[in-house]
Amino acid sequence: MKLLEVNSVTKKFGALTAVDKASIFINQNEIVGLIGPNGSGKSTLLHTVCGRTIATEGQILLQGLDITKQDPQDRAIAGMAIKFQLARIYLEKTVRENLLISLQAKETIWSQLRNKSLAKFEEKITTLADEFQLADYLNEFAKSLSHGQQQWLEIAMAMASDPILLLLDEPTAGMSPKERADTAILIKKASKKCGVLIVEHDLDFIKEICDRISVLHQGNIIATGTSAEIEKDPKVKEVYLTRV
Amino acid sequence: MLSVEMCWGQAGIFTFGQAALFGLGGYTVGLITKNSSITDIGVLLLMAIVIGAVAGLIIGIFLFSGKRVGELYVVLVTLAISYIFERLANSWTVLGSGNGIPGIPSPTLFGMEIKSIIGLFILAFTVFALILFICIFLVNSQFGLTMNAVRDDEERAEFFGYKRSRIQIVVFVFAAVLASIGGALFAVTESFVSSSMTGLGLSTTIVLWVVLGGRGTFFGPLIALAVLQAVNTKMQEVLPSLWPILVGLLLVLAMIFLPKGLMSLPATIRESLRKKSSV
Amino acid sequence: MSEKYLEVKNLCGGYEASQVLFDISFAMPRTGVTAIVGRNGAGKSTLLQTIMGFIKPTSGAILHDGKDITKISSYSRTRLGIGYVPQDRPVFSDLTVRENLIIGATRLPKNQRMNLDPMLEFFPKLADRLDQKAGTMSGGERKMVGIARALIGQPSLLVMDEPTEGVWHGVVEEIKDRLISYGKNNAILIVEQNLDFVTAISSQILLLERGVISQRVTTADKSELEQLRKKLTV
Amino acid sequence: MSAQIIRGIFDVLSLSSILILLVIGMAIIVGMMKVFNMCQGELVLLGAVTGYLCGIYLGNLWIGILLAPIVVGLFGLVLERTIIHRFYINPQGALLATFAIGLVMRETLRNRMSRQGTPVDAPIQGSIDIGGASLPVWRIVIMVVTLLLALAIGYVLLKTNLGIKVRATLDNPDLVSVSGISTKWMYAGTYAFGSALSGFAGAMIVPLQTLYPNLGYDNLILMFIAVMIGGLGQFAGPLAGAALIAVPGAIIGQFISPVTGQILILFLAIIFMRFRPGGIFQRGR
Amino acid sequence: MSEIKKVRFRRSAAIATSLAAVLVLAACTSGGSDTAASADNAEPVKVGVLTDMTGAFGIVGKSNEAVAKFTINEINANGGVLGRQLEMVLADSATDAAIATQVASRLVNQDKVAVVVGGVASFTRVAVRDVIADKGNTIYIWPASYEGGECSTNVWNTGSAPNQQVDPTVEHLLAEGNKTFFLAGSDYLYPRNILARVRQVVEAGGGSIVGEEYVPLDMTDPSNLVSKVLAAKADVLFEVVVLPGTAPFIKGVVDGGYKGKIAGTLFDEGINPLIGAQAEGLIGVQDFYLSVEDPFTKSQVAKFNEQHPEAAGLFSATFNATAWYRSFYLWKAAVEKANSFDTAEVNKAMDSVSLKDSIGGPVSFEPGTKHVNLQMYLGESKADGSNVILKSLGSIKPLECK
Repeated sequence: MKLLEVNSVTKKFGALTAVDKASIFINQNEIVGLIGPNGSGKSTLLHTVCGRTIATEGQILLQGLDITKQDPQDRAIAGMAIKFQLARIYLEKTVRENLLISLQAKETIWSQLRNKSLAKFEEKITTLADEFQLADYLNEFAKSLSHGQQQWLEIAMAMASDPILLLLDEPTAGMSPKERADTAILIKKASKKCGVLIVEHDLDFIKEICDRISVLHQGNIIATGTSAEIEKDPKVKEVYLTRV
Repeated sequence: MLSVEMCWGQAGIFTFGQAALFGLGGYTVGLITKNSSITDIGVLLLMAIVIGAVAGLIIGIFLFSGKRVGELYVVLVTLAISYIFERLANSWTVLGSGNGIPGIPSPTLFGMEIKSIIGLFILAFTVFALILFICIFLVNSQFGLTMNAVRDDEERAEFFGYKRSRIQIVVFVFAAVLASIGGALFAVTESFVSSSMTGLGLSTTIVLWVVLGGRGTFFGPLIALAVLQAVNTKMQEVLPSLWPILVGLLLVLAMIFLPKGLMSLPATIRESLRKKSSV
Repeated sequence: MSEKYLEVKNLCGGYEASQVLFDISFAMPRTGVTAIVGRNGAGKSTLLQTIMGFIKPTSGAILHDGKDITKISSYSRTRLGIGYVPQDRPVFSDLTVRENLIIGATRLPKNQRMNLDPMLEFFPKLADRLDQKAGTMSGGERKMVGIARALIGQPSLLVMDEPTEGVWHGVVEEIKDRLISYGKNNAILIVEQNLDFVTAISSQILLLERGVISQRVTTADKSELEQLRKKLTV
Repeated sequence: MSAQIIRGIFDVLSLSSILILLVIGMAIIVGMMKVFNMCQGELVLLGAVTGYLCGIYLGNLWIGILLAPIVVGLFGLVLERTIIHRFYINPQGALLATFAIGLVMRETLRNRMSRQGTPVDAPIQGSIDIGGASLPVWRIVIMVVTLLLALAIGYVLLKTNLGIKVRATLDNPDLVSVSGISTKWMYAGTYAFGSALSGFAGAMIVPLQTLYPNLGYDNLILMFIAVMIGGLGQFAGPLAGAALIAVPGAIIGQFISPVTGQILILFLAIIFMRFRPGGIFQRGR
Repeated sequence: MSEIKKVRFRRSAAIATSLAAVLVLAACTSGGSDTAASADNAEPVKVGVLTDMTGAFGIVGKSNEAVAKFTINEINANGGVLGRQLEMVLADSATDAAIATQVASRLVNQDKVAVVVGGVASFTRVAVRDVIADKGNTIYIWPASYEGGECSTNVWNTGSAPNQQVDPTVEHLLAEGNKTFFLAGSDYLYPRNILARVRQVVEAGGGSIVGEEYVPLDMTDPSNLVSKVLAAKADVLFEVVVLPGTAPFIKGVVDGGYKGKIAGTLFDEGINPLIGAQAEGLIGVQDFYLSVEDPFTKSQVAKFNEQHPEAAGLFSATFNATAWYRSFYLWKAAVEKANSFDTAEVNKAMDSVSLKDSIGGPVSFEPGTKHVNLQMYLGESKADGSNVILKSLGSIKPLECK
């Protein structure tokens, strides 16, 4: 069984068709990249997967479970986690609190009231912080982190819930080469625990870490394959590879 | 007041309807004492809690279950609820048709009557302190963090798997219970309830305290309350007709210059000083 | 490069706390296309937005035709003849194509305003869609309307942020032709990622890396151009 | 009996047109600009005051009706430039700030008044007899004026250059400014225009009521609900929303007690909005 | 303890400390001057004046304050009460029950006033009477025409009771040959009680009620109600629609071609001018009109207008001006009769005191009723809002607290 299956999903906004019968899939421990020019429907496709918008047509299966019309919170409970394009972390909270917010999301209100899981999570917070190079900043406010660190924090928050599927929307936007390289390592590490879907502008980055790449153009998947296959595809060349 | 701070400050639910729930608590006590011989404060508060919770639950479910609604919608609905409740309190004979329910007997505790002002003050203060303690505990608990998470970014929280609507309903019910207890306490200490304590006036006054004190901080609104009430009484003697205008102006100025409330005053001053010195 | 129609001097700026642009200086002549290329996040859009007056620079100056325009508002800049096609939302989506064009023509004298013909000659495809709401068009079409909207005001300097982004091949060719011909009599400043496109239309290319202009290329110089291409496609 | 039916129909039309007239200004400020303007009622009040003062000092309410939109429009302009413009990015702030402004205006008037209320006579008094029902002329004037005004503004917004500019500004302010139009003044102008319309409504309506400080505030909730039912982001919706609450309200009012009727309408409106948050003309998004 | 907990704990400690500070502050402001002495004979006696200086009834408050000042000054000029001067303590109840109790409690507990006169709205009376009369053990005089039924200990009513206004009005209308009545009022206690009394008297007198309708308090456009009134074609419209609805309602009815009589309990020079020319012919019964010819009344009103130009024109029965005036004198009479300021003594004496001269005519407490016998007048409004007295009804007994 595939981890995630997106079967000919269409999303229309009024008269505008943003995604047109797009199909992708992800296997366990696989990193799949989704590329395409701005406005090609990458983000929209990702949103139908994460539940921000509901697909007009088509079907989305997570481990065989139909999640096409589920709420985001149900998808999260089913094992999906996301990092948004612009890091959406809690800037007025400390790094520790941010991680805790993610960790305790599925706790019941009653257990939250009793601070029951605090001790349990403490260890996990430390591990995560070490992994994402945030250990020194645990008690700093998230707003005082650098741009790259904020991105990492959000990935860490996504990983905190031990997801089976990790969705990353432009994880390297605005990062320095060093940070980018580190991010690649982090994502590779993460993929040992789950499947990863990355939407990204940066072709080099995608080529480097993805097992498979799908190219989206004007709402259609025009090619899917390994990076070598993609690079050879004439259609892809035409719309994409001449661009920086 | 704590109720609005919980709702708005901590969980980001902007409500203008707390007065209706305050009134509900008050009228609950009024009706019970009028129609039965129950005066035990414990029983009365319990009833107020139950009624407040039920009302909060109904409104909360209506507002927050299912799809998200805009905050302006919440404002409008709570405003309308306050309005409807005030209207009912004015017209409904059972509720005293605008005159309210007078002559609520002094409360008893384990059969002992609390009659003196000091006694009532201690009673009110004890309940208040208890509630404040619970609030502080709540805010500092993991659930407090959850509330903040929902306040700062509702959608993000959903993507972590938080059951947003359930959390908002719980907070709203809790706030409703607080308001209801407040109303009940008011009723027993002042020994009457009337429609003017349910209306828009009170709702907006409470919001004003929270705004001036600083939303998201607990003791900001408390200080604003203490200061404003003290000033209020004095000013109403000195400048009776100008005072409401001054309050309005104060609020406008606060909105412009101190959007985060009084509690941010020191920080704001520091900030502007730093700016000046660096120029 | 004798004439400096637009001159940017030692420009620094960015958003709130984070500085994005570092000491940017360049100049462009009264006619011809200047392109700015660079990776995502290099500060290209920020630079254009600063030139258009949406972002206040922390230091430096922007001169238009010798006059300092650093402190004047966006709309005054447009009245001086600087047109702009933003990257996101290049059109008024609630308005029809016709209404979009009418707004674009605001800076012209009254008697020329309602004349949409030149633009329809420029983009014949728009003619039969004049009464369609711009919001219901595809991304490429919207870009086209956006460009038409900016061009109808006959700017002597046209500033464009990624005009071909998300636009289908055929349309890109069309836009390319239009820009080349417009650039003969006017100045055009574009930010673009499509290097072929850029090479075809510009006379000079500036490479922006992390808020700094790291390379200036004259398109006539083939070796420089090749160097740039390599740098960007690694 | 037929006279009664005519009166009934007249009431429905009259009440709806009054609410629509009140809502027109709000349709612009709240509906189109999306500023949650809690002092809209006080703008109506200011219009009423202007009308009244002209009635007293110039002896003619007509002048007041003409002057009211100018005075209130200028007031709106000043208000926008000094205060409101700071809150476009902060809707809750806008709500509170405008609430406070409303409070100041209301209390100032209360302070200046020497009576609980002041009657204002309509410039055209009297009634017309139709089918045995005697219908007040001023209400008929209001109906006609409301209809004309709504059509005129609709025309201006949809067909004229100015209207296009206004819609463009509210749609995409940055793009407007790079078309050579000052968004600052477009916003201010639009707010002033919305204020002017409310002022006009105030001067028109005051002869039907008395001039008293809560004149506008008492209508505020209904006005807001009309706008919300109609939907934000457009002009026509709020007017339809006003009709949608006024018409059934007026009809229900003829059969059951107005008190129950009003509460019922509020309830229905709340429930309606819950299930159609985008308003009547909700788009498929 | 985890790191988070520690930080949070410190924060709560800070909050708790500052809370304590706030409470101390609050205690300081509320405690304070409990030590005010009331023994020394030379000291003036404090008299509480409670009225709505702000809020919806602010304008009534202006009138009340002026009348209170006028009366107290007059009493002081004539030697005070038991040789002691009166000192007026004004408290603003701000048209809000909760504020009213606060200020009332201050009058009683802090200022230690000997008597409180005041309240505009019934809800204020209900809210403050326990604080003043019961818990505060202080005489409370309620100087307003109201819905009736106020019989609490230490509370004395000096305004007209429903029967004093309603009965003669209805009897007059029935005698004129009017048979059918339509009742309309705002939806709260006062109009409901008044109209209930109207129904009783009409039915007892052989008339019939053809309709009864209530509108929301803040209703500004009464078109629906107007249509119902017109449809009913009653001989008499008895209305208690309060401001701001009064004027639009009556205008609507008159302009709509209503042919019958319009009567109410709230028509006099204070209200009628708000209605405009349509006020012509409005019928009502009050304990005072400006056209009352009694020489004492005439000279006093002239004096009042001279001394209080700011409130000239605000001296009217519907603003309770006459009731305020007699309240102080009735209390003075009771104190002098009891020869003491003591609440219990004064309370005893109050039951049967009377005044030969008061604005509007002689007045006395009807023993055992806590209400006053009043001179009443049947008045009819002219187009300018002034009233012609159709008939002087003589003294009418209150039918309350039996």
